Amino acid sequence: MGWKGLPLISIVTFLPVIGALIVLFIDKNEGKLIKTTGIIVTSIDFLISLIFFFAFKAYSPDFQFVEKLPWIASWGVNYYVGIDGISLFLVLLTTFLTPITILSAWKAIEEKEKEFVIFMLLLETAMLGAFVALNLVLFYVFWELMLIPMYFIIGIWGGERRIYAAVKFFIYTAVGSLLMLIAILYIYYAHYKQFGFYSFDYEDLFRVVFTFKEQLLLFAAFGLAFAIKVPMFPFHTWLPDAHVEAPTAGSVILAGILLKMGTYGFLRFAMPLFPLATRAAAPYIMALAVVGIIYGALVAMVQKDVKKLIAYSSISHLGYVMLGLFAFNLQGIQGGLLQMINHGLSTGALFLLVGVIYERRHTRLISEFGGLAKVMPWYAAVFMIVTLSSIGLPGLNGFVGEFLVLVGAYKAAFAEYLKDLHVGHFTFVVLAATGMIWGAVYMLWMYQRVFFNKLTNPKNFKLPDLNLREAVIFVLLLIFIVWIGVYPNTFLSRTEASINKTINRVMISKEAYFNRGRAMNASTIRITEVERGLIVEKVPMGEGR
Amino acid sequence: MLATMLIYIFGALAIFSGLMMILYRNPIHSALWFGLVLFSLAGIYALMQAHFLALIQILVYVGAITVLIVYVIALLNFDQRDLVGKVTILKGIAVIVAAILFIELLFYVGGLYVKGIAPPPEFGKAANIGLATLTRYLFPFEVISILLLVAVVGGVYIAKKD
Amino acid sequence: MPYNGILIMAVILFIIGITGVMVRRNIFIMLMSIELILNAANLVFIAFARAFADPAGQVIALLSITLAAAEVGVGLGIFVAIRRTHNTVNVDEINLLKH
Amino acid sequence: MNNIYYLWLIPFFPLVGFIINGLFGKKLPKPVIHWVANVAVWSSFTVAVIAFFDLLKVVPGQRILVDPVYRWIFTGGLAIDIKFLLDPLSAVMILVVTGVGALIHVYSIGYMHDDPSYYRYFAYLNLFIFSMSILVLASNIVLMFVGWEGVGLCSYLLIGFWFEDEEKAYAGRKAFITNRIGDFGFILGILLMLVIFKTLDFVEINKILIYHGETLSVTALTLIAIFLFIGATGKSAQIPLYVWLPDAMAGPTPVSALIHAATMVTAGVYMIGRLNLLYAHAPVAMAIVAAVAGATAFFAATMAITQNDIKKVLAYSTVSQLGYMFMAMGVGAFAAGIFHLMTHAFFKALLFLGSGSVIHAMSGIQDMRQMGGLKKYMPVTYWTFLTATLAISGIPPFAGFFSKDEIIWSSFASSRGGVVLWAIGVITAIITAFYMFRLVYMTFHGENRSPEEVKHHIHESPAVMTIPMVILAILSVIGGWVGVSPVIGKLFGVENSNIFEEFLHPVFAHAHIHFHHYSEATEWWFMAISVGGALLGILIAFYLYIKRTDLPRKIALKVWPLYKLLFNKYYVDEIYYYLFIHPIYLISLLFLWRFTDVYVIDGVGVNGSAKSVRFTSRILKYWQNGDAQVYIFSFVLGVVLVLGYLLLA
Repeated sequence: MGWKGLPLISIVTFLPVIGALIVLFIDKNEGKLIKTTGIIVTSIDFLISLIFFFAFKAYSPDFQFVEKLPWIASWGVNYYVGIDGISLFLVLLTTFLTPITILSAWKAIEEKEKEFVIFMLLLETAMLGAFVALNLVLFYVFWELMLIPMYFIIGIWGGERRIYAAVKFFIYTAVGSLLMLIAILYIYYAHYKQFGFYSFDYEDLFRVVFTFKEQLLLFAAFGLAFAIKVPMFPFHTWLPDAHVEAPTAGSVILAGILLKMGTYGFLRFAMPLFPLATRAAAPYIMALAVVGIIYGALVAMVQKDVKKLIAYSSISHLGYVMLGLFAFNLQGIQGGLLQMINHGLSTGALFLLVGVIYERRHTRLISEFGGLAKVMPWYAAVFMIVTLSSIGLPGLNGFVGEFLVLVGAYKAAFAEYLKDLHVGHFTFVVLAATGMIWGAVYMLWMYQRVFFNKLTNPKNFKLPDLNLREAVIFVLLLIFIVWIGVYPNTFLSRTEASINKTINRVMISKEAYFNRGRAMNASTIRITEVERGLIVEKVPMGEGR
Repeated sequence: MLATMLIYIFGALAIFSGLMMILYRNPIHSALWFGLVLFSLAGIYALMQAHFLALIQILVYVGAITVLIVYVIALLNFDQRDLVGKVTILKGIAVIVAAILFIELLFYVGGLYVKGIAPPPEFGKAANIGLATLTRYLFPFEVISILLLVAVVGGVYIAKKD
Repeated sequence: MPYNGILIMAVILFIIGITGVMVRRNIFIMLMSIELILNAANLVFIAFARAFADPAGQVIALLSITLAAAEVGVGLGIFVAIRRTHNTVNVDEINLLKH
Repeated sequence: MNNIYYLWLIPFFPLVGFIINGLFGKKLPKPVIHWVANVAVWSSFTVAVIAFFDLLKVVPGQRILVDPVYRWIFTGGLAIDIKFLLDPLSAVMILVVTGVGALIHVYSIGYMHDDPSYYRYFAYLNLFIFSMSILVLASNIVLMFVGWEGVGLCSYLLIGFWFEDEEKAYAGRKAFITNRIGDFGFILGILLMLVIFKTLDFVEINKILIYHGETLSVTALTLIAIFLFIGATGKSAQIPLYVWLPDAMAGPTPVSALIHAATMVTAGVYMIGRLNLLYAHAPVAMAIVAAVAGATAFFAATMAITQNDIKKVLAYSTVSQLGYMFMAMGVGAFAAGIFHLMTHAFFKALLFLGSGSVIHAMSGIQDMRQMGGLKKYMPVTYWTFLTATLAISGIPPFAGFFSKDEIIWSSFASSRGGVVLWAIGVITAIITAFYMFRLVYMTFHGENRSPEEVKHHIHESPAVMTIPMVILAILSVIGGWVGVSPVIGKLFGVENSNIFEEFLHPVFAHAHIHFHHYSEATEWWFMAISVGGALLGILIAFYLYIKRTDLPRKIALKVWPLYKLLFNKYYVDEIYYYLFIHPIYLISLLFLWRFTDVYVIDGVGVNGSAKSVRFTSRILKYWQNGDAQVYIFSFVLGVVLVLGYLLLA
């Protein structure tokens, strides 16, 4: 039960909600006080979540700090939360980025600060909940809960076309998740048919056996919901609009964490639950990922608006993540997972940087800037380091992730690494590797047009350089960017065990998958009852399929 | 044999006058044709051993309802001209759809063969019907009476000139 | 006894009634066509009451006649009210429902 | 394989220098800045020298010293760790890098004296030495790649140092992206290597190749070699990825001296030297290397003939000399390649520094047509420049002769070389001699064509610039005597005179490239031909640019199309632009973004579905128009449809 008896995950997840309550009582026009409480609450949350990092047993692949309480017992819906190697760093990324985002919005958000801080806190709870939930209903609740605050953040504090962008973002994701809900229910009944009792828990549902056709459909349903969130190539058009119209704080959280929900969903739910379908779909998804990489990069190259450029670049980066995940080997998935964190840091930092000049010049058009390096040297230096990290310069975080993904995808192209399936193809890796070139092209071209060239625009002459608040934010981010680049083992060692467990689940052979189902039925019903100690109304067990 | 012959005659008469009813411009004329339809139906009822009902049909339907309609038409004395209106395509389609419906219903009705059994002698008599309505079908009988009450009050209230 | 003959006649009457309702623009004709439909139904009731020697058919026919009476009563009341407010009996102009 | 524990200091000192200058440079006074930078580089040079002597103490056979620092990436089977390796090859390289680097640091004090962002220059220069030493000392290919990209970054920063000028910033970006295209090939090579060898450490790879090299598929090895060579063409400016080097002259001259002459561009040659066993097992790849190298040497030389910008001429000559080094590598004369690399580092750095001091004196003018007769004003620069020119043209006592002749001879003698390569080598030698002396005559001899206001304050560069040039001049003379080929050695009664090759032999021992043995007479004859060619080149240059200065214009007019072609560098830049850059830009702008993203996915897909919903609702509106008869009609229609379905199904 939690950590040394303390329900740590619940504390970390629901502390922001308590913070939101506190903020409720503060007077509306006490802007400074509201934001400071917001920052304090989220920083405490981050410090507590550091306990996860230190107390995490790297060698054990199972879920740790587990908490399980019956919520709606008769339906099998439990408050069942836990952290393993995969979700550990995503939780830390969330608790780390949120205080920084609120701090960065210190001057940017002037009106309705109270609502803003409350939405940010609710958003953090929803995100943390989604990462730690191990009961599908709990996951779905947090998954939908996430959309609401984000919708308001984009809708209220956004740019000109914010309503259109917010609505598009909301509907796009909601449609996707409806399919997922149907799939969840289907699994739920399949579980009941096979095991005789109702349950939404991840471990139980994982034992259900589906025919290949069922798996394909279910995988497609889950996959669509997550693909929209990732975003994968054809479903990505909401991202540029949402990013351009969202306020700086909104797009940092959106890029930093919300996008990871999709890839996390694939890794946690879609892949292990439907192994045969995942392996069958892998080449197509890898192809889509590679298309995403190149498409994102090329389209980013021609953008006039810096934020849209960064939005398209994150499509390219997440293409790498998906390529890594669907390589089904340790290097690939670890690379994908690490790339998720890297993308959170470097793209989050990029959006904060754009926020800085947006606060000063209230425009995001590249043509408006030029020769800023002369006027804002420190800002230019930070921007250069973050740009290098995002195009994957060795020694910084981007390279480690990209290299591992390429290694993983490469090994996936050689049959001897995958027992019965030739997943990826040699050309995927070659095309993905060109991503390195495109990355350099569009980022450096943008960097040159914004920072180098002559200082012509008179408005840029007296732009103030980074102030203390902004400097603190970027120093924090740069520490992690360099740390992952120079010593990534702190992250890789902790994620290895759980990723191996997921790989074994995904790479299970056809025979093992099907006869595992039969052997399971007979004995399962007795063990689970005792083991879970729940009041389970005894339903006559149907014959196992 | 005579009975079947008569039934067919009355049937044809009913159908003919029904057609005339919907084709005539003047509502009064179509009301009269409506009366004729009811008469021919009453005839068929009589042949069907439903003597009481035949009587009721003539008394209530023809005597009261048709007369009432004619009376109200006369009361409102609207002029015919404004009714001419163009025949819209929708009306045309409506006729075709009705024809299709007719053909479909024929499929259901066409093949039916019912061999009736001879009913007891005073089957259709008023006493027999009265006995049935007040014993087995008492409940519907009461419901209909309430309905009548409501209809009467409603009719008066709507038509009242306040 | 030519029961299916009677049935066919009832169907024909039914179709005439429906066409009347759909085609004619005069509300009175529509009312009478509805009555025609009711009578077609009555005919079938009575035919089968005779066929199965079960008085139920005739009872229902009786009730449906009373129903028809009630309906005409209310219907004519409405027509009078419409005549007063809309000064027309043409169903095309009576379209308050149109927004 | 014994350990050495202070090797990591070599990259560490410049890193410290970079951090100090980078973070606090803005506030530090100028002397402190260049002292910090110089101390950093000179201390790493001394550590390199100490390490070199430590290496010499070890028995020649096992001269591999390893300094493991920590484990960088460790996932399942893949373990990449930060480990530095010192063997004869990397010892030579690190000495060249830190040595020439230190001299250029000293030189830069004078050259960049009155530059506003002084601290930024020295910070980047230190960062460059840091990444170059990582590249050279790396013990596995990924760490080498870290240095590889780090060096690319520094060249980007230094070329675009004066970033206000758009065209200089563009040159920096062009360099980085062309390098990046090369690195794309490099990464694919690394991946294939990982899959084939299961390890990335050079020592293990060599062990695998030595003991069961035959079991590995030759095609895979060739593929790795070719991919890595693509990386090398990007970094060392060979065809087709050489276009960035001439534009890289936009950077300050000491930068061109250090990066684009001595160290960075030689990274590709070093990489092939480091993986010589791999290349030995892939003869096809070596043939490609030799062919590309030959072509590059020849074309670059021809392009250098017509250039008027002093630094551009030197840039093309660097590309051509690199072609020589790769030619040596391609034919299997690894030691000769590295030897030429070393000597080239000395005299090419000197040439650049010399041109730097000329430009410094002429306050920024780089066009040779506005120079002339500077001999009187700048004697030291002139004499050092002359020694370097003699060295590069391959005149006997100077270093260039020994290294270049060795390459030309081995390209003929090696089993993988051939007469064609030899012929290209000789012709290029002639052209090199010609354009180098053309440069000398146009800048230092003849009457002074420089504009008035510049003329009267041309002066000799300060001591801080000339001393490094003198040292380099000495090196570019005695540098050659280290690797005198045995034939000449015997003349002077010295037994195995090629010490350099002896020193490097253990590294290249297992390559087993067969060299045909020819009598000494033939060797003498070939030497005579190459020296004769060089003298011929000098004579032609003398005749055209001293005796009859009007002739060059007449000749140019006569062969105008050829001249124009050469002057515009075969229009290679323009071809690249219209073949790759512009179409990609247009495709992504018009097709990818405007069409697919905005129109197709957004327009049709997302907003399309929204519009279609609105469109259908507008149609249905007419259905609901309050006309009772329409309702009845739809009712009946419904009944009809249902019955129809029931009947038909």
